[in-house]
Amino acid sequence: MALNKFQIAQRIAKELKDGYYVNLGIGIPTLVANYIPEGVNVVLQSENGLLGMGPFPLQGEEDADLINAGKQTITTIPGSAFFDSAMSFGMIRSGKVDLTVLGAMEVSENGDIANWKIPGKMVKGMGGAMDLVASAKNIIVAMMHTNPKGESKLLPSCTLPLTGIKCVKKIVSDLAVLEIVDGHFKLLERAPGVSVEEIVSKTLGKLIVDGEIPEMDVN
Amino acid sequence: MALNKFQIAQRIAKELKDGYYVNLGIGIPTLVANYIPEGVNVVLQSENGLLGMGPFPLQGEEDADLINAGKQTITTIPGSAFFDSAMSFGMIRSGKVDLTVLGAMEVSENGDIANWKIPGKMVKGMGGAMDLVASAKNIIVAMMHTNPKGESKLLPSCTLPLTGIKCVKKIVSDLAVLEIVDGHFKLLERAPGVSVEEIVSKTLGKLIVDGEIPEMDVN
Amino acid sequence: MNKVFYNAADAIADIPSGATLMLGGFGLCGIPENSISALATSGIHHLTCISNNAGVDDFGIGLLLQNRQVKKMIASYVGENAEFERQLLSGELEVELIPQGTLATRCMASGYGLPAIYTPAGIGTEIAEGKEIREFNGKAYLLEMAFEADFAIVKAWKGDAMGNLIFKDTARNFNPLMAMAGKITIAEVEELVAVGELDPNHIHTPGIYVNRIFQGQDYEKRIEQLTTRTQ
Amino acid sequence: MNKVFYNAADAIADIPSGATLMLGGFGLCGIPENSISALATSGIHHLTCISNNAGVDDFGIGLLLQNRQVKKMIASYVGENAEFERQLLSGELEVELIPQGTLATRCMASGYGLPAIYTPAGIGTEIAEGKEIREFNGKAYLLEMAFEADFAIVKAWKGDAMGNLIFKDTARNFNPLMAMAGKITIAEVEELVAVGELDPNHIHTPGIYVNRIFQGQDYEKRIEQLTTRTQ
Repeated sequence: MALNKFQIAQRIAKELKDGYYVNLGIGIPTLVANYIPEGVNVVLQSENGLLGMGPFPLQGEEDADLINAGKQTITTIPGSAFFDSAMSFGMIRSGKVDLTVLGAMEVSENGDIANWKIPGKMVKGMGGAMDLVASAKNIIVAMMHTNPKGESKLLPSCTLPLTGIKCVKKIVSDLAVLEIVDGHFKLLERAPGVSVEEIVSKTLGKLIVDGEIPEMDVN
Repeated sequence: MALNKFQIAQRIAKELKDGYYVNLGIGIPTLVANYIPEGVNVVLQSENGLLGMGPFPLQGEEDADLINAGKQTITTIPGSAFFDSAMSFGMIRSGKVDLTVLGAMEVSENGDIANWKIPGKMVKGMGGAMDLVASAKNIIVAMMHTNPKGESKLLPSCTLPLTGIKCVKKIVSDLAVLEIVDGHFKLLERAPGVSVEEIVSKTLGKLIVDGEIPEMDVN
Repeated sequence: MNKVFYNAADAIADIPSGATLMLGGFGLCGIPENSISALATSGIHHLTCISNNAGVDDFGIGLLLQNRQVKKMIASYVGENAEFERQLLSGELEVELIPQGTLATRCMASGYGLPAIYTPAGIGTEIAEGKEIREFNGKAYLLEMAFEADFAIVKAWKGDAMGNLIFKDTARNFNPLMAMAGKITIAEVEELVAVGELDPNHIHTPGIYVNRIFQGQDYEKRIEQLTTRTQ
Repeated sequence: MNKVFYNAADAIADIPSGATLMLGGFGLCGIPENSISALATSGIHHLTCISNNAGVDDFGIGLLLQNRQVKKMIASYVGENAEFERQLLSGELEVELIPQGTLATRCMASGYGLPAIYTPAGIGTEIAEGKEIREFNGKAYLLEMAFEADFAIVKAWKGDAMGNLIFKDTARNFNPLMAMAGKITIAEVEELVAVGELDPNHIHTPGIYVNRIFQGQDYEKRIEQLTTRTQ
């Protein structure tokens, strides 16, 4: 069965390594924070100027001066640090952030990503997405494998305006975990109960299926 | 009679205006701080990372962590701020420092300055001088009019390696106050008792003497 | 040289119609509330506003949009604002979108006297169109120019009469960067303290970058996305 | 992920001969004393040292020069050091001089992921020779590359196990800039405090830039030019 958004977040959380500095985008990526494995200490970066983001505040303890990049009220962990937006993107551009997790509308087989603009619709802006994808050394995309019409969002090339090129390293969709290598999607894992055939049929870009494909370990 | 170094500093101090941010170089320029006119509030910038430099400390109150760009122990005034060297030169380059006072070995009639290197002698380095002269919007040079051999240091063009070009606005020497305009030195004031003829004879670059030249008002 | 102004109306009194303004803040966090209110009643118009976001319908820059005072908005993200969308679609409002890190760094570049920066953000996208691209160490970068505004308007937590500013938490965001990028910089502060009260090691924006400062009042500090946990 | 090291010898143990090191400080103010002492007894050599100054004969980088451990010195000002002068004139030591602001900004550029900067410093001088010159708004600028070092070694006043650093007074100088420019950054601190003890609004260098930290000891903090007034 296809994963729900919590399971996608849970699977992505397994990619976290001890000591990582991680930037989590808005939506499913934000949920990853709830599934950080035990014994793994990561520091969450919020691009509006914080290292060491903690959980949402208890009711009544929210502070208008303390929000994340999704404008949600948050808290900090001990050892956190605040800085301005230039330093924040400075640490992103200089590769100090180990992992970036973000959503996508389309990803191409060479790692291009489109996630900011749909022609004909009101354009809200790219926010920090273009900076993140242009700079992050390790980008994991959390996304649905297909659009509501059932059409693949993993494409030979993106049809929507691009956010960045040749930057996505890994995709965790509701159906599969895939790596991007040498201009191909490479299937690594499949959602529990989802067949390789279904994934193949729903992936329009070049897909490599090499040997036995294990099921993801999610609850 | 030619001014001594204290009188040069005293004359330069008359150029300070209320609200100025000022960077004073090593040597005579440092002395300018002792002659700031009453009612004029200036903030001294030290390029090693301080706005709001105060006087030298009382004996026993020196702090190794608090020095000026000449590596002398100093104090701060109320309302001072510390910052790193990049921001320090950032405020210099962006023209926020209103006035820079520095010494020179040679100045040319078009405002070039040489003050960092003598061929054949051990080169100690330019420190922050090149950044200062390339960026400051208003540069006053404190210098001796001639070298110990009596040769003019105000030249058609500098003979020593340059620190910066077309940057000096005004010179206060032991003999005169001069402005640099359109590729000329223009004589504004002379030291008390020093004749225009003496200044003319000791200025090798093009010198404009226009009308009566008043004596400087120094003690 | 007095930098202290009586209130927002006093501090913004000489901003003319047609001016380019930078406004600090991220979403509604750390925005110069008092100054925006004063601008909204000032009658000036044809403003170009540079700010990471455009506020919401009834707060922040949204107040200026309601009054049709904004000719052009330069931002990285402009969602959450129906009036904004209406004016954009009707052609009343121009919009220029800039990647957030580029926006931040272009402001800083101005305050650091750097005429331009090279950034990888936008390479391969429509943002790169017409811009100079250059490779360094095998990676492509866009040349982006430093950003200056006629007036930069920022909000700080504490400040003093020298113009020194300290920001609080994530309300810092674009504020210290824009403070460095104004030909004239106006800072409103929650608390104007006596000179000497701020620890010089804690100052985020040294006073040299600030031309005017005033003590703001009645801060609403609206929360855009109140999100809490239950235990 | 433990960043805390036992002492200087422990923190610098893997620095090999031939490495490029950045060393914080201005004159003798804010220099990483403990690390320099450990380097002086480490036996490594052929170092390239990037630091604003080269210490004095018997303190700071002067200690490494005495031992002939330095192959090349990159600095803005190298006076006050007789042994330095001797090695330079005898050809034992290479020296590259860089304008102070350029040096500082090239370090920062590295930590900000900016591959290069444009600065006016050095235009029309020998520093500009062989470098690209470009005009912006009628003013000429030099293209200068971001600076990175194998190891950046800095000294802070306070720090914590996350690597967060706070500097004191003018001992800040190049330290936070070099901290951002090391492939590996080592910070020695006068006081290593418990995580959570530093106010997150006061931190100058966020821990993400720091790989190793240790509590230094026996700080001498030598004064180069003791200057006092009498009343």
